[in-house]
Amino acid sequence: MTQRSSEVGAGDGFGPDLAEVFGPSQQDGGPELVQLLTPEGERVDHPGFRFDTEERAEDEVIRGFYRDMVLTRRIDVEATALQRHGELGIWAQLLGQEAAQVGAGRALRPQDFVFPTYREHGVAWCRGVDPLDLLGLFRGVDQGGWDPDDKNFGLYTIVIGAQTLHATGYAMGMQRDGVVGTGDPDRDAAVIAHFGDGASSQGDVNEAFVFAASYNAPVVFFCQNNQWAISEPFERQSRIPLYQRALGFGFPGVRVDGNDVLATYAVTQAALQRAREGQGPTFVEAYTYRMGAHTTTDDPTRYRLSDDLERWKLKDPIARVEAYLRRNGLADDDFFGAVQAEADDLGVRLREGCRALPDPSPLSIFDHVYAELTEELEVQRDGFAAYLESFEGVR
Amino acid sequence: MTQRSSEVGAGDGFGPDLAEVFGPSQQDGGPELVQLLTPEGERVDHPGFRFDTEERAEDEVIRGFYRDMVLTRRIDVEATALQRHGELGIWAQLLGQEAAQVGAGRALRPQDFVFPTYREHGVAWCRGVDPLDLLGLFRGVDQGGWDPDDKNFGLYTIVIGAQTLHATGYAMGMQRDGVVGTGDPDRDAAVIAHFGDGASSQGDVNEAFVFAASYNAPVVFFCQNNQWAISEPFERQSRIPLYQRALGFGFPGVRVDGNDVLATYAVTQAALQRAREGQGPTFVEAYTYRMGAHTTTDDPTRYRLSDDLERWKLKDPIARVEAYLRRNGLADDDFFGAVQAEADDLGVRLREGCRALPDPSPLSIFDHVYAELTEELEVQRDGFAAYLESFEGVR
Amino acid sequence: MAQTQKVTLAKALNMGLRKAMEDDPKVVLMGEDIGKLGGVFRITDGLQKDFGEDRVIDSPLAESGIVGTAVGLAMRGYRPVVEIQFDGFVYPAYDQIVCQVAKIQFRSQGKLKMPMVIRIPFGGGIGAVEHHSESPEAQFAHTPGLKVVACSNPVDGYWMIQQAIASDDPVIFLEPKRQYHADKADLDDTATPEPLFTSRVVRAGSDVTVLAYGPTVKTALKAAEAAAGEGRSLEVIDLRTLSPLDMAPVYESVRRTGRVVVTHEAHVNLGMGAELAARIAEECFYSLEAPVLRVGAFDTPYPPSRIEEDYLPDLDRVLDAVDRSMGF
Amino acid sequence: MAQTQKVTLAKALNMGLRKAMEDDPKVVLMGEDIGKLGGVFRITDGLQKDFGEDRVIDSPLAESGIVGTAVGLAMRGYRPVVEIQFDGFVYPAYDQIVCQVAKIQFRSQGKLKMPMVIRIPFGGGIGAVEHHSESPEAQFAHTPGLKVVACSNPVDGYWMIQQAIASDDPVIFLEPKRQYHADKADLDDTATPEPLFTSRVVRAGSDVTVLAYGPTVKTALKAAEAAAGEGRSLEVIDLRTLSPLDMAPVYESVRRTGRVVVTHEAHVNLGMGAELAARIAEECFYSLEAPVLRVGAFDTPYPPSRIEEDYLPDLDRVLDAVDRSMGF
Ligand SMILES: Cc1ncc(C[n+]2csc(CCOP(=O)(O)OP(=O)(O)O)c2C)c(N)n1
Ligand SMILES: Cc1ncc(C[n+]2csc(CCOP(=O)(O)OP(=O)(O)O)c2C)c(N)n1
Ligand SMILES: [Mg+2]
Ligand SMILES: [Mg+2]
Repeated sequence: MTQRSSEVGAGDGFGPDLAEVFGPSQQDGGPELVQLLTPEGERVDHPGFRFDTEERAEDEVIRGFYRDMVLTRRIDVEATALQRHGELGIWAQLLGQEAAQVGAGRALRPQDFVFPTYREHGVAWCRGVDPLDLLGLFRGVDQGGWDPDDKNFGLYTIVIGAQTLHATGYAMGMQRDGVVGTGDPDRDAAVIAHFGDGASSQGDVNEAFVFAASYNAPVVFFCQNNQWAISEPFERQSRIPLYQRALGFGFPGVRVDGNDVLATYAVTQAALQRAREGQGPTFVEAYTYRMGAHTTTDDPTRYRLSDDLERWKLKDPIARVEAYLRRNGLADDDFFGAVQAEADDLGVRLREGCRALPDPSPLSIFDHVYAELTEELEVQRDGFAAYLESFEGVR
Repeated sequence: MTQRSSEVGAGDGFGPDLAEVFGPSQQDGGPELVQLLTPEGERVDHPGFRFDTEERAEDEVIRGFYRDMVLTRRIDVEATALQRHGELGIWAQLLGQEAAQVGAGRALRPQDFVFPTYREHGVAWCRGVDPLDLLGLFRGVDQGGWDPDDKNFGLYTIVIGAQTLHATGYAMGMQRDGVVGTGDPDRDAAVIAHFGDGASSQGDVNEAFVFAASYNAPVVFFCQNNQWAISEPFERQSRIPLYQRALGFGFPGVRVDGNDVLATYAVTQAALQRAREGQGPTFVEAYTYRMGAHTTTDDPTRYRLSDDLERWKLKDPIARVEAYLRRNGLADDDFFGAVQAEADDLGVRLREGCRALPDPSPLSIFDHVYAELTEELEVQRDGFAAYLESFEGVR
Repeated sequence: MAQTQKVTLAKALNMGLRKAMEDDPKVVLMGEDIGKLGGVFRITDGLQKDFGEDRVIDSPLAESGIVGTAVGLAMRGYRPVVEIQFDGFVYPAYDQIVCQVAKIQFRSQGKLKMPMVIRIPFGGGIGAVEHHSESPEAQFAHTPGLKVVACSNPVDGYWMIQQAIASDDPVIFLEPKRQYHADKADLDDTATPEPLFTSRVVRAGSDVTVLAYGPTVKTALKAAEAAAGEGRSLEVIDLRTLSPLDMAPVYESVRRTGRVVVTHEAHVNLGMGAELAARIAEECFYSLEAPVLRVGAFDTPYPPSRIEEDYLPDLDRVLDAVDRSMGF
Repeated sequence: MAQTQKVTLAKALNMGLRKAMEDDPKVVLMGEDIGKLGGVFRITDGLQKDFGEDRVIDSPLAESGIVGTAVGLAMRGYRPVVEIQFDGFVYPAYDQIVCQVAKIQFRSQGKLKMPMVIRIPFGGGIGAVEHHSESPEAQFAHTPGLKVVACSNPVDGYWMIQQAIASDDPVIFLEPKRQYHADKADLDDTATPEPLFTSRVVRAGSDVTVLAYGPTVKTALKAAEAAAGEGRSLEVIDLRTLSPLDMAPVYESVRRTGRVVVTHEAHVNLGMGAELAARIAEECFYSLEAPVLRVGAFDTPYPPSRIEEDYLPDLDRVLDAVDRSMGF
């Protein structure tokens, strides 16, 4: 009953065949996918982007990426296990998205600011957020324990897309602070806004594009297209590659292999640099795959085929860096062993730390609703305190 | 402080220079503007679109357009005057947008459905809505007096952009009713959604694009870019031509000379036909100019230069059709005189009819809040009736 | 022949939706993940398989888009049933709901109907993260043109969802999510249900009237049970309909008891309890032995889940209010 | 040296905004048409000219975008003052307001502040078309984390807008649009204003307490004048703050009068009057001679403007309620 046309833009008066302009959306990300490291671990060139570690030694940087990804994955694995053991209420897994997040996270300068979703554990890691602070939210002891201004990493945002507007406004603030386009690399700053393929459908996200374009705000819209919004495949949200959305708003978009940490790093770095220089917003679509469930309460077997998953396993973001490092003799067993040991230590720390996270006090309900407690709330708090006391010794 | 880059898309890794792909946005609408009748009244060809009146005699149709536009303008002039005389609370003028509206309105088939803004007086005229019914809303005696299902013309919508989603949903209903892509010209139907350049920034409008693309809904998004959203110039909403927005959502967009009734008709007709055939949504940007104030309470001298206005006067949508008809001997003074007389009659009818529009009864406040009056409201109504009665003879 | 089976609220709603879809081909469901997945709470489980993608529509991730296109479908003669995934995600659709859905009948002088149901799993107690435990009912009940109902048990769930879909008015349909899988009840699908917009005494009593709806009905019933042990007789009314309110059984009860406690999970300030208190005081002024007391969430945002049970009204806080009421 | 001048509410707000911008360079204004045009009501007239486009920001036409980017600006240390063009257009921003603006301090345990003011011209009586005459205050007052105030006169307008901007909490700032150009008052800009979150007795009386805010303060004062002619003494309180409520002066008054009428333009059902009635009944139970009576708009959508004066509370309906109160 619902018709679908095979072609978009028939080559009639409605302009060139869009499929020709944009290229087809292909299962493997299409020809437009920027890649610098193949799934087999081979370096390849790209005419538009190159892997530029600035002053730092390249091998060292790549080993660092490897370590970041392994530790990030370990955080994810531990948290998933902690949820299974009832220590967390829920957990949003990032399995498979490590390269997209570490590539993006490491492209940031200290003065840049990040607006995450609820799944940016790898970016949080790169920003120095203690993973235990991430667990607090999912355990239900707080709603984000870190100080956003300390880490330049905002709180997790659960309402889909809301943070893209905050990011744009924050970037407008940077413009007003005079930290954009000054030419001073330690001063010029940009914002990165994370969101998913599903989020691209939200009004807020598209309004963020409008505002960012209108004010030429220094913000990078970094979309991890992990092919799924819970049970809905990417095709429900868009029939053409997502990065092309940006073109309709008047700023550039690019699709990068989100399982390739080098390419993600390179593209994000270039996009952030554009922003810092005052050239305005960019859309980066990191083409990747959610290897796990949406969250620990989700059951993907209800809606997707395991074939897909198997195909994506061959593109594992960590395996390809390991292959590259080994093949080129850039890291030895000692290195890999050390990273493994570090991951194990982290695992222990998370398991123990999570269980030790204190529950908030019931009376903390009344804290920080306002800058100062109102009289109204003081009455409610005092009444509740008295009520709680009345049970002392009783229950 | 706020930086602007002169170029969008630097031709680096972020793909081709967007300005090259899209062409520059030019004051006169740019080279992409579809035009079939010049401001001087000369017919010109366009490779993508031609003026096709189907079975009807072309001259007759064009004379009809002329009549529609003159009468539409008269409605507007009379309503503006009625507001000045205190007979209307406010009026949203369409001066200058007659061709865009009559072109779009006449491209419709009876079974198509229209979702207007608050300014679609010309489309309403084409759908056979009594102009007096339009006045009711602005006089404050009702909120839209016509029957949408009778005229296939929805009620005016004031919340910017909301109707674009209704249009998309209605089009999804048509798909489910099996009246799309059947090949039967009397059966296949489409929806047209009107909105302005300002509205293009609203989340709802962009969500409508997402839904229409996702479901391939038979809807034409018809945007009258009249260069202004109250006091804000078009450039505040978008830095590239608006029709290009559609490309980012995966369906075609086209910019047509909205002061050229032939071109607007041709483009809208083709877009509607695509929709009826099941080829999905199209975006039509009718490039035009709001010659008057935003509404009768607005004062455009506070924010725009008269130069612009003077330039656009030369592109008057009615004058160019008159020039064409006269130059080619397709209409004589009798014709023009008759249209003028008809307009005068209409003016009289509107003036008299408007003053005679009855005020609603106070108790009508309680009508149609729900399909049936609830007990709660019955009590409020009865109480109010008694209260009103208590004043009888008193005031 | 009565067909009785034991079902959860989740199952009852699923059965009710199925029945409504069988009865009327114009009923279509829309929402995020309601198709293959059957919704995150599985309320629409199996319906897409049986009724197809055109009637059980997985939508793009945009709530305003969902409700806005549902408005268009309704204008075209359909009866859309929208699922909002969690209470906290209804707000992007708020504009479409209060400015469009609520007003279209009025605006069109009844020429257009708006037979839409917006299903919202609401309330807390499931250990969820932020935005997943809200109680937004008062905001909708404050909006003329909408009707608002809340079911509290499987039997009501089965009937009320069908009645809401059959209604020509837009109905905000609130489902107490923590009850979805909590208890089973005997459902006789040949019974005749009570009308949708009615309240009901669910436990008779004589000392204090306790008003509740949705998730707090169970709390109120437990409180009544506990109070009975102390020789105190609570009458519990399940309001079921929040707009319009069905005050007749409430007034009748209050005139007998003279004391009222209202309990809901929403914030006390400007919650349903405020309206009930105002109406009861006006109508039963001389019968009241004590002011109407309200037991709800504190006037703070929903806290982290580890302390949500402190935040939400519970049996003890209801009994505490009963004590205070008796103290007047 | 006292500088007294006669100003309208519109002018007073304009002066207050200017003063706030002069005092603190972090104050930025955002909204539709607030720049060159000075806003459709001219409240920001001349400010863009004097403070530049970076501080008086004409925004794209998208309310969620305006409030959402204002959130980001606030996070970066700015103090955004947002103008919503008309009450009925605040709803596209509702999600950002109730889920983000209201909750960010709480969510971040006070690490982030949210010093934002959202200015909303509200109420009816100006003969406008649909969506231009709404009174959405109860919905915001129901939302913890927001503060809500309403000014009723030029002098308050001047001070309250500055105080709201200086507040570290987000403030919904309601401006009675039909008062913008209605009356002039003497403004002494060297005076010391009362604190923002306080209510005030604006006319002393002894028989009935009338509670009002925003546009109905004038109505209440007129009613008091008329009642005085009939020998009845009304005490009028301008609530000024709707969240938090400042109940002390209200309770003090009610304990003296024993009778209360609340009047607002919002729907009665779940309007501010409901909350006031509930609190007053609880606190002043033994002082009340009559139930709190509410005079507001009927529980229907806002009607066509030709009958808006029938719809809105007026002097006669307030007096009618006073009569009914005295009749108890
Ligand atoms: C406004 C809103 N609607 C619905 C949800 C429920 N929800 C949480 S995650 C999710 C899917 C998001 O998909 P995507 O944007 O692709 O991000 P991903 O989870 O794949 O990282 C949904 C629907 C929500 N959090 N917010
Ligand atoms: C949601 C919303 N916000 C603000 C307004 C106030 N308003 C009415 S018309 C208008 C400008 C609309 O501009 P555009 O979309 O270009 O249409 P035009 O008036 O030029 O036809 C604005 C801001 C509104 N009606 N709805
Ligand atoms: Mg995704
Ligand atoms: Mg415009």
